[in-house]
Amino acid sequence: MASTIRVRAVAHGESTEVQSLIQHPMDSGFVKDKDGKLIPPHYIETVTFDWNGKRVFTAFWGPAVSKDPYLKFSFKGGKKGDALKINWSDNEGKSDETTATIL
Amino acid sequence: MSRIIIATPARLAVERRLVLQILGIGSLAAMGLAPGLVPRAQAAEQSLAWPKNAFAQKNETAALDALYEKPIVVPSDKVSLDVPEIAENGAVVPVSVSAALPNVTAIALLIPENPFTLAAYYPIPEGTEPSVSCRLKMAKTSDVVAVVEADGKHYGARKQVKVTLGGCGG
Amino acid sequence: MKVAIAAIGRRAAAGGILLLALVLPPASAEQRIDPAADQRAFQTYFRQAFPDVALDDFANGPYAVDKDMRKQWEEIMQFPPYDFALEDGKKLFETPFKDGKTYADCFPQKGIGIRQNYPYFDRQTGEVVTLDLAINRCREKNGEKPLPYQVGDMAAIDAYMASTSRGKPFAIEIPDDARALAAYEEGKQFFYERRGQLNFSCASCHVQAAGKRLRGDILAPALGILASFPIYRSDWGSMGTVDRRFISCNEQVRSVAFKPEDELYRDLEYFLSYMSNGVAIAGPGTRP
Amino acid sequence: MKPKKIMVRLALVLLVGATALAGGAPARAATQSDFEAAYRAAAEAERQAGALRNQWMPTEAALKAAEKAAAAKDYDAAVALARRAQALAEASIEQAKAQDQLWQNAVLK
Repeated sequence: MASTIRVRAVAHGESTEVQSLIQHPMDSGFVKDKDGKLIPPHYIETVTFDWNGKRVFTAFWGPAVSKDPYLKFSFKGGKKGDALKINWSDNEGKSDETTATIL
Repeated sequence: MSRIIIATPARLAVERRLVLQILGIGSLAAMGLAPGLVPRAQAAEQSLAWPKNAFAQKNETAALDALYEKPIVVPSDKVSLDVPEIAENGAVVPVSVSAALPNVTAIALLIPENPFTLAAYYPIPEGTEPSVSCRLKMAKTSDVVAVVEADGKHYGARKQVKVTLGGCGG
Repeated sequence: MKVAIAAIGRRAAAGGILLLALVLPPASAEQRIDPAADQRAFQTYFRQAFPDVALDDFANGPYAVDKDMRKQWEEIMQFPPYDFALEDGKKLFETPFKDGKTYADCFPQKGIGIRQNYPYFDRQTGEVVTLDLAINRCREKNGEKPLPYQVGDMAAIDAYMASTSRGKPFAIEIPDDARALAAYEEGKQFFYERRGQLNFSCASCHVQAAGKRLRGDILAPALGILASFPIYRSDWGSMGTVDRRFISCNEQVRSVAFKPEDELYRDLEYFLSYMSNGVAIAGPGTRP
Repeated sequence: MKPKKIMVRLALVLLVGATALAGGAPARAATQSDFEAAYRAAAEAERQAGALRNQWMPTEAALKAAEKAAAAKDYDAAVALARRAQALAEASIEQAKAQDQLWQNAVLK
């Protein structure tokens, strides 16, 4: 299957604006399924962004972050063509990683 | 009930003293996460752990205490919190925070009326703008609280978001 | 007149017991079916009700008529949640069937930039064909199983095809064919007649109450309402097609919904899309 | 207004049903054949509503609940639910017939 991570990283002068969307249910643990059974919590805990071996962003999330979570931030540095590595891991130990190119 | 209080000059003085004391040991409490003593630079760069204890708290004070080691949060217009007045859907509430403050080390987002108060916690490494946007779930009408840590102090902003019953989807 | 009877005849055939009541059709049923005049009246109504909304903006439903909603939408559109479906849809659309053919072989212009022409009236079979129906017929023609309607792969392919048609105004044609006019009239009746235990029509919400709140939701004006389909609805947490929306609307008024692509739903889509001629395709879209 | 009339009629039918249940409670408990008769009538009305393409969800729910009560041999409840289903189905038929003409009044002109 395709990556669960979509990234749009654009260099503007001295800084790079990063937007990402991750495909993940982010089940809160408070929602019931069709049969009335609680869907167990299943959510991303940590997302990291690395540029040039430097950690430029970390997100720590709980179950209150929306399904298919979105994130936007900016960091100083980064230029067109640079690689940006993104990794997420969830409370069930699943994870995914991708490397995007800064536009 | 809220920890975001209007700080009196006396309180600020106390806080300043506390901060000065803490600075000596590298404001490790800044992160307030990992049980061990982690040098700040390293904490911000690589090896932060998911703040399990803070995410388990069910009220604002407890969550902030777990996150920042009993901070005194001062309301500040330097923290701008952008949220809708009425959520189009409680499942997807766009939230943006930015801080016009130097040396920001972390941004926390809390929703006091949710089952678990802490929604998201963003340590801000050096060189990263003190600004973040994300989308949060809200169980019902609640304040959204942003607490920014800068130079070891804590600045807050809060705004109410109304969550009404939808269900027809327009 | 002849056409009017044809339209009523269909309903009566479905419900035999109506026959008696229809021996003397009401005077209004004798009115000529004039889709062009209906369309003028329909569009004039909404343009006057929402003088500040540009024609194409009607595709954006509640976001066209409420500032706070629009701001949230614009934030969500910075990275729209339908992006995953759109990407899947493109891949599915381009993947050949077992016989080597692709969707492109079934459609005019290889399926690119044609969403605005659907649904259309097929003179050969005498029925309304929606894009989703055409997608499944294409599959069956090439020996593939039809896709379930409403969600998943169907919504993804639909989303991709809509995306290639963005900016192209709805251009639905109603040929001068009694059967086409009857289908149109059937769709029009479905739109305006009250149903379900709550006694609502489509028009109750999307004409009379358009732009107003129903609980927490702002009701979309009927003009252009289908131009941004398929949609990612936060409430669903997933994509849905026109069928999914019709079915959920019906159930919300406590009416037993019909099967996807039921003739009535296709006729309704035909009517609604024709009413929106001139509004540019904006799909896929997002909704609360 | 026709829709109002439908509502009034629905309310009346329900009231009659309720009275039959409570005030004019039958001397004996309902039997399986009472249920079957009541259910047949309800199912027939719902079939007619289906032919008019205007069934209501609560009718279906009442029919299912009636079947369930009958399966549990609670025929009093089963009969009451079947009658409720019949009343709802009749109201939906009434609605379909009335709307077959009334819809024209709502058309934008």
